[in-house]
Amino acid sequence: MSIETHAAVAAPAREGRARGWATSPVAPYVGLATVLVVLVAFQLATEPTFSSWSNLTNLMRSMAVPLLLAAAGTLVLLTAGVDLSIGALLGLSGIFYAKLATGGFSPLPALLLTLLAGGAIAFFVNGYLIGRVGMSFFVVTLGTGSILRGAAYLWSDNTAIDMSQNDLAATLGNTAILGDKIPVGILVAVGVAVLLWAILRYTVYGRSIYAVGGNREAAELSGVPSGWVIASVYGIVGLCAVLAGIMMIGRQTIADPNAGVGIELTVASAILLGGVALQGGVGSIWGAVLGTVFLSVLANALALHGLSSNWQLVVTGVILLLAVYLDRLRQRIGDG
Amino acid sequence: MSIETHAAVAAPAREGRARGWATSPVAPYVGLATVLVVLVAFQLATEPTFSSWSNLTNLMRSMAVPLLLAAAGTLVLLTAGVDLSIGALLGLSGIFYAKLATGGFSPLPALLLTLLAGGAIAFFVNGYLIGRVGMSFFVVTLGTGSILRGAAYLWSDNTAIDMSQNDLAATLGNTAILGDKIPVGILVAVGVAVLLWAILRYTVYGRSIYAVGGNREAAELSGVPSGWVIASVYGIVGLCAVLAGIMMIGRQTIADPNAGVGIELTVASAILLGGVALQGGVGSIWGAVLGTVFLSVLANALALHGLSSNWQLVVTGVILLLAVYLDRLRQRIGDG
Amino acid sequence: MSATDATAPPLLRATGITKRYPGVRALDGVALELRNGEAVGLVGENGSGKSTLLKILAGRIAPDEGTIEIDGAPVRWSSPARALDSGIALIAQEVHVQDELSVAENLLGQQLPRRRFGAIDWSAAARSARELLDSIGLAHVSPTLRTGRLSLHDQQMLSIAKVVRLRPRVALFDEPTSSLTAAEIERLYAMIAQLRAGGTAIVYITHRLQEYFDLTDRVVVLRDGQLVAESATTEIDENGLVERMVGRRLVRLFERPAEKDAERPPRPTALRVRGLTTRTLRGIDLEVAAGEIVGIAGQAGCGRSSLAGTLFGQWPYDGEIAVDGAPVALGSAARAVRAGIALVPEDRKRQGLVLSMSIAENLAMPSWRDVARGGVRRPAAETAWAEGLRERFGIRAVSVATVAGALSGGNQQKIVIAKWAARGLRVLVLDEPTRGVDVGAKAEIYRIVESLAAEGVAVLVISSELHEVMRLADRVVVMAHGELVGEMRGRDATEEAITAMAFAAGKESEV
Amino acid sequence: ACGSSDDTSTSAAGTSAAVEAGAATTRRDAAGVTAGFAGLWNANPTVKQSQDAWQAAIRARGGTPTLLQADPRDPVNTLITNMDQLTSQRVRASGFYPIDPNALSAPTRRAMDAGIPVFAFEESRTPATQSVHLGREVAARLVARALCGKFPDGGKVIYGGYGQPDLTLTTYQRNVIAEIEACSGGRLEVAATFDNRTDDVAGALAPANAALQRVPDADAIVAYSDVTAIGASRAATQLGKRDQLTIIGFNLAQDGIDAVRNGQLDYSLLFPVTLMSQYVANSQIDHVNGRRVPRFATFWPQCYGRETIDELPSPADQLAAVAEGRSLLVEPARQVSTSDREMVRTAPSALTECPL
Ligand SMILES: Nc1ncnc2c1ncn2[C@@H]1O[C@H](COP(=O)(O)OP(=O)(O)OP(=O)(O)O)[C@@H](O)[C@H]1O
Ligand SMILES: Nc1ncnc2c1ncn2[C@@H]1O[C@H](COP(=O)(O)OP(=O)(O)OP(=O)(O)O)[C@@H](O)[C@H]1O
Ligand SMILES: [Mg+2]
Ligand SMILES: [Mg+2]
Repeated sequence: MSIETHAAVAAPAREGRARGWATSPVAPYVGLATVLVVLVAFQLATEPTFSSWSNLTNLMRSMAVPLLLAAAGTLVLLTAGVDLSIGALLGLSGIFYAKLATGGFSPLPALLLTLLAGGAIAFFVNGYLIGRVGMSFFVVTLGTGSILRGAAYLWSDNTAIDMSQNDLAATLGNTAILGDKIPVGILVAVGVAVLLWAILRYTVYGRSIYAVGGNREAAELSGVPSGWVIASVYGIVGLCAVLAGIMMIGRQTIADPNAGVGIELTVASAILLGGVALQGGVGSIWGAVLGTVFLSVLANALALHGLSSNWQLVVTGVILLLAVYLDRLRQRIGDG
Repeated sequence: MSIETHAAVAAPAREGRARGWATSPVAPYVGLATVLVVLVAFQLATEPTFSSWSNLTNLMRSMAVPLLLAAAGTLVLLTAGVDLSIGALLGLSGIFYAKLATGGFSPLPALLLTLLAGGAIAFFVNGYLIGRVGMSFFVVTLGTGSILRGAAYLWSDNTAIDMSQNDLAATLGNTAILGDKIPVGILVAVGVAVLLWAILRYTVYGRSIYAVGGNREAAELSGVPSGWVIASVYGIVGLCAVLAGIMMIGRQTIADPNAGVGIELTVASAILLGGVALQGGVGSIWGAVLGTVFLSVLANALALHGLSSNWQLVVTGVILLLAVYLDRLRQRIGDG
Repeated sequence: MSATDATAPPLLRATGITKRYPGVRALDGVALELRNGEAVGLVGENGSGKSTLLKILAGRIAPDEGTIEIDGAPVRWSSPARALDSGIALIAQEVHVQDELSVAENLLGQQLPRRRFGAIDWSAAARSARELLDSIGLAHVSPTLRTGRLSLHDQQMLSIAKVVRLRPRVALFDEPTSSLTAAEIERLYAMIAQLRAGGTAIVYITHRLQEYFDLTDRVVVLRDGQLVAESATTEIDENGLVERMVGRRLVRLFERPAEKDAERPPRPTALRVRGLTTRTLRGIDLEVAAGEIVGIAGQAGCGRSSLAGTLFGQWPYDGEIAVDGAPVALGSAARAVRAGIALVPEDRKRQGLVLSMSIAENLAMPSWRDVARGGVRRPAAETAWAEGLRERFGIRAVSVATVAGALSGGNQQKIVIAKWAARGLRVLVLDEPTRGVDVGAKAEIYRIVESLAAEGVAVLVISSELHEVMRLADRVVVMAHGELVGEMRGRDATEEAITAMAFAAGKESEV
Repeated sequence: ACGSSDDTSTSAAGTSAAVEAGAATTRRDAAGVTAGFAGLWNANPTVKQSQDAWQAAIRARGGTPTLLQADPRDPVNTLITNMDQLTSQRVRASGFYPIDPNALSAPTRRAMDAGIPVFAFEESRTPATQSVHLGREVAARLVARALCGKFPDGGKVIYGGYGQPDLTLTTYQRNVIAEIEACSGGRLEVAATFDNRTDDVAGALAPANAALQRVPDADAIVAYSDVTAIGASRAATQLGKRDQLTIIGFNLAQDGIDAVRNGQLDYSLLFPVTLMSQYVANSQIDHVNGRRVPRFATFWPQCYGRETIDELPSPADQLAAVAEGRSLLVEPARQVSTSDREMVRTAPSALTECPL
């Protein structure tokens, strides 16, 4: 209730913004996009390496995992939830896959089994408890996150497993194609994002996600099985976390039980920055993608300029505030 | 609207529950309280050290900072926000205080100046941007958190400052009184909690917080200056973060620019565990206090039993899920 | 087997339905039978359990006791989705639409047209939504518009059309007309007739008693959760219905008191508005005298609510507003309150109440500082004060400590009015003040509004129910397209007169 | 998994006398050379000391250091990204300080393929140009010897470990436990362990307290880091047990030096990061200038107690020496052998034991 009115009071201009199909793909990101464009322009002007292929490849390689998770996380956020367990699931999946692979499974069956197991955990534990039993997403995913991370440590005996010989993981997480320029991982991430976007836009299931997030009661009265819809988005984000776990193995050449620690916060920031609303029902995958790209380019830019990590913290904070402030400003102007 | 209906769909029993002054002090925590009682009973039966004064003093000492922050954080959560910058503010305040103290200020003026500075930052940056400008609490506090933490590192040159000679900090963070049994810090934390509880319950300002969180538009249309109410709660949590920063110095005997990293998540978990609703307007300080006590006792119990930290993760997760599940179960039974 | 065959099991049979909430028995052993094509009116005061019964039938909440059978077979819904699968659809009392989704999606819901691979065909969706919108008189609404931008009545029409389109076997209407205008009500009637012709059984709730006589075959009266009477609609009249509802006679609710039209000495102007212009209003000039009740009439969307909101500081404006001769600047609701202006908003759930807080606190909210001492509340005094208001306004609740969200719709509305009556007001703006309020309470609200006026408060009443305007207003102003287009004495405010005035203005502005 | 103390594959280097002794070697032979280093996030004083030293050493030789620091929230990934970035910036020599050295094998390979030599802290599975590492197995032996000497009749020890999976530190923990058992013949027992997941004083307080309650008659606490040891010391003080305990830390950055000096810690082991970083920096420049550098270099930790702590120059003094281009290595202890592997050897006498 409160949040609904927040939107109504604080952002009346949002009403005026939507033209055409209700979820306009561009408007909410103007502030962010502006800052991003300025940033890229600044980089192009001051940093010749920025536009080198090797830097771009590096940028894309580092973006693949957050992009994948942000795309899937958007679905969860659209239902007014956040999955705090994806980092842990990512870590555990990596260990699971490594154990299968070192236990003699060939890569593809190992991948499928891991997807199956991870998706099942996400769907039947997170999804069921949150969607069907009605428990709070925060406590549930915090709890499962704790359990899964603990399991990853215990199972791996706190030791990373060498996976440098695993071709599938290396392909997903490390290899670049098309003249060594485009990492396979980013293609996979973008592919998943496009798929999820199409699902959100062109399927009844996708629209149900918006409906459940926008007004769960109204959705139920229209016959949407909201409990299952919610459960399913946790399943989907779980599958993506597993995939991200395998990509991470390829990137690090080890299966690290620590992989993905804290990634949920980075991912949530990216999604929210991209204009997906915390109260559910509003936003799109492209916002989340833009948010991720923005954060990655920003980090890349700060690193290219050789800022110390302390200064990076300060500058990142300032730019974040600026981007959102610009967005508010624009809304107000459109408003007055 | 979505969230209101969530509440209505997922927890219909909540509606009927409130008796007395709308925030019944006991009902929402039954699940958590039950698990806590079982836990304490188990500890008393199996672990003689648990009830020793030395353990209880230690438990209280470790609880002081989270308790203080959870009490203040409840106010923010009641307005449907979360302050992700408190950890950073805590760290920076510690450095600020240490710089003042080593720069020749006597402890009390140094404390007051730090409170002033920290409170001002929290109120005029977080509070103003969120309450008045209408920016998203997530991005704003993430941004300021990043800036403040960066500032703490830069200012301290990444080095902890020895503060073992600072009496005021030592008193707040370390000293135990009444036969060396009760730490001063916990008294301060409980004092603040009682004060905030009284404010929430017995003052017009306190009720405005509930009103703004419950339905910002309706509150505003009843003449509540909701923007300022929201700004003020960030100011209050800022003041408490500063106080926590000084307590942390006393506890660690050093002013560490790293102090409080990640504490916002622990605090948010405790508050949410205590039944304060993420959508605002519902919950009480005592829920947050119970949540904090629960998490602290659980950690203490697991450590006393000598579980490895990996097993601690797993068991904590399971018990979290259990507590919330019990609560749901009780609601359903009450529901019919 | 014919649908009307008396020996066949009824389409729907509910028996012994009981639902308890803490401190109240919302329903107590209620039985209801529905046959194909039949229309049943569910009658009762606010809080008598009508909505609760419909929610149970639609699977929205589970009963504590009782059984529901469909075609003689017992059913137990786990969710509204299951009930909908069996053909039971609810149009809920509070308007439920997806604010953030397009109009077409709200209309077509789960039945969006699809192409190959199950992909939604958005252009086909827009086309069929277009047709549907035209057929329900929403020709001015674009299917691709964000639904949150529509006015409340358009949203209500949308949620009705959505259900009608599904051709359910049972359609449960919970006060569908509360936010509709006369023309829209006509269209609703037509849709209901169409549904019935197709064999759909109807359950209908309204607080405009005339509608029962327009629509239903049979009425079922609930009082305090119990079924107290059931009769064919033809065998009962409005007075009889009221008597069964409230247990006493209540006569001439809408009769205009003669003293309203008596000559009265001129009174000082309490509210003066000059050249008020906003995004939706153009050059409004209006004066209301102390103690005067002015009705605002007009077609839906003519800007009445905009005017009310602007007078309460909700929107930026150009022009002058003065209260008791002193100009005021209304930047916010808080300033308007300080200037002595109060608003009873149109959408009580969104704008009127904090549902998670108690009745006492909602009542006290605008007066917190007065009830408290130095910013510190005095619980005992506050409770006593709130109890006083509750009695005066007849708010039915276990106590003033009950959360507002647990009240029936009508009782919620009484809180929203009552919270302002306690303040030293100069100007009271009421936007649809009796939406969803039962006859007894309506009379009560009229009495209160009149007594406030008698105390010298200037009152502006916006209402889509014309007899309400005629009953209350000393003077009526007519709005069209954001402008004041005319004015008449209250007793002359007939539907024809108002429509003619608004229509003439429309012509002019088009020139 | 460790040999005897005079194992020749292990080398030690003394820092103590070096600040005074080392000659100012201002070979400014790196003008125009950009050297890169992907480091951890520098909130940890030891890491910061190492990064400062590396930069100072490159500058001392006239080169340009490009230091990239990892994001604390996602260190491994950002390390990889930063390594790749150094490659795309085409630094003349690259390097890293990893969480898990093997995690950096892909970007290391990419750098080497691009013709950029890589200098690694800790041994990496992918052959880097040079790997420099700390002989923690020696540290474990030093700790064990100190305890066995102090408690000849046996007793109970608590180990304070790092709660995160970090191969180096888990191995150190195993070695300490094994060495203690070995040298005491089982009379000294590691009776409890606790973890400090956050690697700060606050993170050690509560678990150390619990461990001390479980083992009320503990005689010693050994921790993987000074902050953990300081936290344990604080917990012991609160329980009134400080006097009955011997507490041993690790690192000896300024906070550790202070703690040993004011008695919060009894001993701590020096992680000679300043020296090691200077060594890496010099190797990078040497390699760019076409000189041969050892493939592996191993450094010995040293133990300091209250009596000997003043012999250790402060990190600031060490850094100043590096900035002036003075070598911290104790010549002539340094020899280069050319077998299949090259390594740095120093005289065993450079090994300092804990002062009993
Ligand atoms: N969720 C709830 N919790 C507690 N009490 C409730 C709840 N819902 C309804 N009630 C109570 O049940 C009774 C019946 O409510 P209901 O909404 O069915 O009334 P109604 O007949 O629809 O009234 P109205 O005409 O005002 O809409 C009321 O006393 C109301 O306070
Ligand atoms: N000055 C304004 N600035 C921004 N938005 C406004 C303003 N005035 C009104 N609105 C919004 O526009 C909506 C539609 O206003 P409009 O005047 O068309 O209809 P209305 O006032 O609701 O009509 P009525 O109540 O007569 O049916 C209002 O509900 C309100 O949310
Ligand atoms: Mg009702
Ligand atoms: Mg209106």
